[in-house]
Amino acid sequence: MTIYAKLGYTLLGLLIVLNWGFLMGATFRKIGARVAGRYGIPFYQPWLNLLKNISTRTTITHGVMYYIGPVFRLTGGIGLFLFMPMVFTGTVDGPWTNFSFEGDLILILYFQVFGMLGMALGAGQGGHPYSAMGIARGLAQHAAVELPLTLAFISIAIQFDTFSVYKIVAAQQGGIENWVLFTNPFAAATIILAMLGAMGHSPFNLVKAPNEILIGPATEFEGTYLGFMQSAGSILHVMEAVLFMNLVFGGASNWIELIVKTFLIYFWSVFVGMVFPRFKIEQSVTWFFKVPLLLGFLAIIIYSF
Amino acid sequence: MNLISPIYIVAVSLGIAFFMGLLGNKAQRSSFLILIAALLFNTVVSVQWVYALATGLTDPTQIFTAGFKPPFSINLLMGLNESVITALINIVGVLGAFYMMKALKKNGTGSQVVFLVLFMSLNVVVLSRDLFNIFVFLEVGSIALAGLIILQKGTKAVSAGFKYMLATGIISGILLIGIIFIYRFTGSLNIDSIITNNPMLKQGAFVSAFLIIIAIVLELKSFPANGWGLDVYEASHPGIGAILSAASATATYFVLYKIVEIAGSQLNYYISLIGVVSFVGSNLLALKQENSKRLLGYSSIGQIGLLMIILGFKDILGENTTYVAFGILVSHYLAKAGLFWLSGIVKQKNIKDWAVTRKKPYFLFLMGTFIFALIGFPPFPSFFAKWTLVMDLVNSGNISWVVAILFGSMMEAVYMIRWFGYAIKGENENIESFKIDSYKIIPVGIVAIALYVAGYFVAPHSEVGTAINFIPLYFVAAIFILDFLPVFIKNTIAIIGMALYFYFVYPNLDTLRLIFEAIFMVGGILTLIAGYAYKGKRAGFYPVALLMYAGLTAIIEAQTTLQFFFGWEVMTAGSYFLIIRGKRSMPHGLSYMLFSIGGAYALLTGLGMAHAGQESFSMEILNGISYLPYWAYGLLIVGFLSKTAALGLHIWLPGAHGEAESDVSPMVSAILLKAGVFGIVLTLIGMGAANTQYSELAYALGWLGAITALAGNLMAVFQEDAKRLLAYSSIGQLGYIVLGMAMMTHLGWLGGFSYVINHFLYKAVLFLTIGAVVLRVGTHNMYQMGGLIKRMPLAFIAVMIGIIALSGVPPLSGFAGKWLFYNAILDKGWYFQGAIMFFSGGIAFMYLWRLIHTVFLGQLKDNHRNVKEISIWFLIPIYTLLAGIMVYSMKPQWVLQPLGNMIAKWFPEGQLQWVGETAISQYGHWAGSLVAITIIGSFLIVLIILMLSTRKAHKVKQFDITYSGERPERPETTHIAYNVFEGLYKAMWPATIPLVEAWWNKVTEILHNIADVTRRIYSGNGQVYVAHIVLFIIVSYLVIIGG
Amino acid sequence: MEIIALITGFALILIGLYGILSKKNIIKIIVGFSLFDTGLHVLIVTVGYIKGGTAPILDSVVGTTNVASKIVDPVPQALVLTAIVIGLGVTALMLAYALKMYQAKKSLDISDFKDMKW
Amino acid sequence: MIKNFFIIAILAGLAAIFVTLFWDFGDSETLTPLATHYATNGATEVGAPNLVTSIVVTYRGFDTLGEVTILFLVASIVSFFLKREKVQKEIAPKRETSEIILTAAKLLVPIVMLLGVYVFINGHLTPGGGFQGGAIIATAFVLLLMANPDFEINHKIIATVESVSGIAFVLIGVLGILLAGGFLDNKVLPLGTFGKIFSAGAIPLIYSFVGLKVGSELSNILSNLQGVQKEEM
Repeated sequence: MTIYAKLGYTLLGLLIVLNWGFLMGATFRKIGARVAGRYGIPFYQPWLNLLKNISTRTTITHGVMYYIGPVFRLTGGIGLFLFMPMVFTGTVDGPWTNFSFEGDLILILYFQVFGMLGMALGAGQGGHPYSAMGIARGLAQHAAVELPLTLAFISIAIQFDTFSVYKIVAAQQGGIENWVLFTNPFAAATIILAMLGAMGHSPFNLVKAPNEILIGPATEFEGTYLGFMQSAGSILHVMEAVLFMNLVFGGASNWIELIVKTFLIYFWSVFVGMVFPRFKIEQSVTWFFKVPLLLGFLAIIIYSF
Repeated sequence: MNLISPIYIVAVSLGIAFFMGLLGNKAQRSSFLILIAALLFNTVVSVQWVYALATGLTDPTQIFTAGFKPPFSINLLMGLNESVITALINIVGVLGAFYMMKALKKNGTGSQVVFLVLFMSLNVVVLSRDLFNIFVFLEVGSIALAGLIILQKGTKAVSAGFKYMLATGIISGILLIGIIFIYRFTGSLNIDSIITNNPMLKQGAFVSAFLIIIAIVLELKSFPANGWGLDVYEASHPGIGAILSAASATATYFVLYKIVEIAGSQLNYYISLIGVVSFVGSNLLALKQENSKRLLGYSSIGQIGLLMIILGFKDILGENTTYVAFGILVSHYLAKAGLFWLSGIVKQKNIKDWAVTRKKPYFLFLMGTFIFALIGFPPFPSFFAKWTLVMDLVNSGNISWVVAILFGSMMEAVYMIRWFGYAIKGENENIESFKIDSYKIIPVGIVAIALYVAGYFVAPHSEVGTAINFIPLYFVAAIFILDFLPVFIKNTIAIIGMALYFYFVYPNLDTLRLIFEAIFMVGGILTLIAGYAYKGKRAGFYPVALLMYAGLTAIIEAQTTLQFFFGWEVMTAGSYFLIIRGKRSMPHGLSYMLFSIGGAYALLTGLGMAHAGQESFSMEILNGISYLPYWAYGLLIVGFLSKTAALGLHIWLPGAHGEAESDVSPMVSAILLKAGVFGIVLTLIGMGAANTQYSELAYALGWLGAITALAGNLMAVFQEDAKRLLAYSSIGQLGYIVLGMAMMTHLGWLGGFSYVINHFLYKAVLFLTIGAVVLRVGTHNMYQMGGLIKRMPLAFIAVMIGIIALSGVPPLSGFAGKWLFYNAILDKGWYFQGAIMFFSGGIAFMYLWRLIHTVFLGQLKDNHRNVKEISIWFLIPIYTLLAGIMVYSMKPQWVLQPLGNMIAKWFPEGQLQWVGETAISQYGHWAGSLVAITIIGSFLIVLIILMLSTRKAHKVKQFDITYSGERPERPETTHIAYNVFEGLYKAMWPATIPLVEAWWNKVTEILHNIADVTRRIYSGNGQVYVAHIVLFIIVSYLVIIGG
Repeated sequence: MEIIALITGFALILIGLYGILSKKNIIKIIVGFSLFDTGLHVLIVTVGYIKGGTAPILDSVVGTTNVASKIVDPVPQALVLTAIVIGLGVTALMLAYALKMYQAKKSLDISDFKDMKW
Repeated sequence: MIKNFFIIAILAGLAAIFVTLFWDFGDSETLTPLATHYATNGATEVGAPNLVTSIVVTYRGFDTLGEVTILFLVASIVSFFLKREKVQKEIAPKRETSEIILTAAKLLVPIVMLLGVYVFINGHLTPGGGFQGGAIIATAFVLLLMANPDFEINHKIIATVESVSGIAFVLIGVLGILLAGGFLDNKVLPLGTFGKIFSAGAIPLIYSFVGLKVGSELSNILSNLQGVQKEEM
């Protein structure tokens, strides 16, 4: 298809993802509230927030990096979307494969960091002490999560002899039994566990602790900055889910399937979050070094012979 | 031509000596002049013989006394060896007399007579061919020495002298028994006739020969029966120490050389045995020695031991024997004389107090010359001698001997370098400086120069030494002479010189070498540019920096293994001097040097094995080593790993790189480490690249690399010192490279090489920037910085790009390495190593974030409110390198395609396909440029939107942050920067225990304890020393003749 | 004949050594040393002995014809002369040292002169 | 005790080494070829009846030179080693030397000296020689010193004798190179008639110088040691 059509489809896809991200976010805050016995927000709250934030008059700046922060973050989200094949339609340059021809799983893995980096830079420039804490914890946890995830990814790559997400999805088509979930249970299990850390909900949300009490980056960045970051956040959430969907749950052959699957994947992490209290960093790090790591090793061992 | 017969040395010396007796004690001055004249005469005589014999004007000549042919009368032989040895002795005689002018004048003609007679006797000892005559003149010599010892006032000298007389008395008694019985059994006293017509038939004859030889060996103060010798070295006048170890030992050694034949070749092996015991033993015991003169004594005994080893192996060394022996002998002779004389000028007993030397900088140069000559560094003769020795020993399969010798040299290096370290860096505030008498310093200077000259002339005579390219060294020498000029000029000269050299060299290099040469030279020039930031003279910096680069380029250009090793050692020396310039870097300089030397010895042995199989010295022999290949390649790899600071050999690096000067850190980190990589690459190519049968080695290497990467990065996370952080990060990065190379696949190497280039680029950027920042803020500790982005934005941008590139986040160049590595490990099947290395990648983010957040973001400290942007002279190289990173990131194929073509030469399988700008591997695809465009595009779009929507944003003050109702006042409390990864530490502290360091510390401790316990045999009691001597005889009798 | 001389020589050497090793007094050590020397000289002379030989002087007794069969070996006798003189010199110097050492520490006990060790 | 045992052990070890020499010693009926050569050709080559002398002075004259040098060395070392800084004022009261010694000394010293001279002048004919003669002369000085402890030997004279004779010895040696076969060759002077005083070339000359030298050196050493001893009292 022509590059223009490609661009059109991609932008459309981005729009869908953004809105689905908002909706999903709202839904889960609602669920959270109900579990806690509160009424909770209306489902359209995120859109209101965005509008309000973008239209605030007074904005401040702490300096150049203060801009770069949100920008990095949003770019991180968009980029992740761009390099991710969203919906499997049987051809590589199908309508919803975005720019995945430019890179493979590894590109996506490393590009995830782009967003974090932005967050780190921006928050740092904000000059608020707690943000530094949050980021330090975040990085530590990220490193711990990466290890089992990497093992799982490698195992999947060995399984299908490719790093191309598209090919991995393609290989899982034709029936639920082809999903990695069943063909490579160890890798799947590893991902399903490690994913909790990647999603960053409780018990692995100490990262967000500093701005739980209402200070830290979330308040340093208000107005448009916050708006950008919220959009970025929701995109990132969806994309994380999409990534795991593509790798483990057979990808999606249409948007409905994508929405359902991402919802479930996301639900899993929220559900766990509802049940378990928050970990300290050393706890979560050690936790990832136990079961998930072990599973990850198994996942590779079965393929390395 | 008719030459002055050496007999006149005796006649004139004695005549003058007797005449001086006539003068009486009044006329010291005139008599001293006569003494010098006499010594000069002797020198002239022997030197003219050297000339005549070397140029073949005459043949070796016999001098008959009393007009009868031997064996009926005593005869002297003047051959080439004799002439050279006597020349050496007489020269040191003149210089020594000059040096001791004051002492000799003070003690009157008597002492001068003794001095003259001593040197006369040494000459005779060398020349004479009659056993009993040698005995007589040995006695003359030892009595003369016993007389000279007491030129030094004080009880020490007296008791030392008495012990000396006692010991030598016993020894000469034994010698006499041997002589008289050999006369009984062979009917002759003439060495030649004994050798020719008496093949040691009778047991008794053999025993008496044994007694003679063992006595001479004891005269050489063989360990452990040498306490008396040590006392003399310690107690006597430094001038006498010089004579003892330079002249007297030389003569006695030559006696051994002459007479060892009378026992046939049966004793050779045992002489080597005694020698190696002496060499290792005394160098080991010297570890605990703190008295400088006694230390030199230990070292002299060690060197003589080494010479005895050589003597014992003369059948194996063949025609190289003379070369090797003289190489070691001359270096030791000049260096020891120099050091003893220095010790007389510096007048410090304890080696720690030698820090005072620094108050006269050129003394450091002298001392350094002597010490490096002793350890056997180029360009000194000992280097070539040691090289030849090891080559031949390995070639003849005497590996264990090589090990012993190198261990001994290692020990010697330890205490010598430590001593030198004290001199360069030790505390010298409360030591008053020393005054220099010209008559004392001139001889020192002469021997120092002589060392270089000797090295220059010895080099071509080693088997392949002719090929050595001295041009860079000339340049270094020139810069050294111009050292008085200001930085600006010297820097310019240096840069121009290197640029020209690179321009002339690069056309005749293949791609592989070109890559490294470019890193060395271009990188060198860029880092030198930063040098413009320094004011004043910056004395001594340029010679050593260029010395390092000279070594580096020599490694690249090496055609022969000798050239390679030559360059390697030159580079080591240069980098050592560079590193030790740092303020607190004395211990680190030492450990760097020791690991380097250890590594160098591993290399030496490895190269020797390579040579052994193939009887060639061309670098080609690395491909397909046939003799003990596993050991050879293993040793080579270990040697190179010591330079890349692989885990276990890394403990020198953090300190060395962390404490070095701001523009030195990038030199030694971004550039120097690549030398090790180059070596590893050569070795791996040698191992037969693709179809290697040494896969186990490669496998082990791979794991080592992976673990190194993890450990390095993990340690970096917990650093508070910015430069140490970068240093540890270097360890990790080199780990990646090693892993990549060890994979021995196309992709692995591609990844490895892309890392080589990348690491050079961004580590240079980071070290330069952080170094410059440190220069501005005056601290290494990151938690004392913060918010510097407001003051030095350019530095900030540099660091930001640097860390993005290092962390491997797309779109910057670092990602290329990561992507290649993922494909490579999948291709190779090293999944776990891969996982470990990607985990360390994740850890890397943490310290990188600290680097940017703690230093540049957060709260600006009050005392940094008006620091300036980093110096322009740093910014220029930094931004040049950044441009490089950017190009690499935008157009990876420009770098990766040529690399791929080069690597295909060794690994044709599994190359990358390039479809347009997309690299396609067996597993994945990556379109570097497109990715870059996409990301940067969307980045700009978003940025613009944001900028537009926040046009009216107003700037807020530093503390204008929401802080739970408070307004923080002090940046220190508002900048969370210290020990931020506490959580991770709680989780992973076991991995951060410095086991390796503990292990090495333990090793050193054990060695020192052994030394301390063993050296208590030197109880200081003369009787005990006599007992040692007798025991020594008995033990060697049991060993040799076997009870 | 020479057996006894030999044994005496060796014995003297060993006795001298014993003195050097066991006595603390420097003068006694020097005495031991001269014993050691004397032993050596005895050995040297013994080596030169020929059964039934006479002194190597060509006087009326020996005459000048086939001397070789009549005299003992003159070489060792020449050597012993040198050896004796050397021994004398060494002993003299040792005694001088002893004097100095006594002046320095007012003691002749060799174990008092251990100020340098290790 | 243990120390003694240890020493004995060491000596035993050394003895064991000597034993091997001892067993192979045997006993010899014939001279070594070297000695035979001296015995048969000594008379004609050197012309000294005393073969020992001809070996000492000519065949192995070079050793003798060294030997003389050693004495010379020791003398000069002792002289600057025991250099008397300043003689203490208070001199301990000394016992009178006995009449016997005094008279004996007066009587004997000249005779002893004469004997010494005789011994070294006839060194090439009869047993004895320079060293022996010199030693005898030195004993005369010992006698003097015993008789009169305050007796001061005139160092100037001794030093002169010593040096001059030494230089002469060397010069004769050098003449040997110039006029005859080599260094210290005795044929610088005619061999003369066998068995006479003025025969055997330079040997009597050399031996006289050696005698003077040794005598003066020994007495020099003696006086130095004795001088120090005086301080000690």
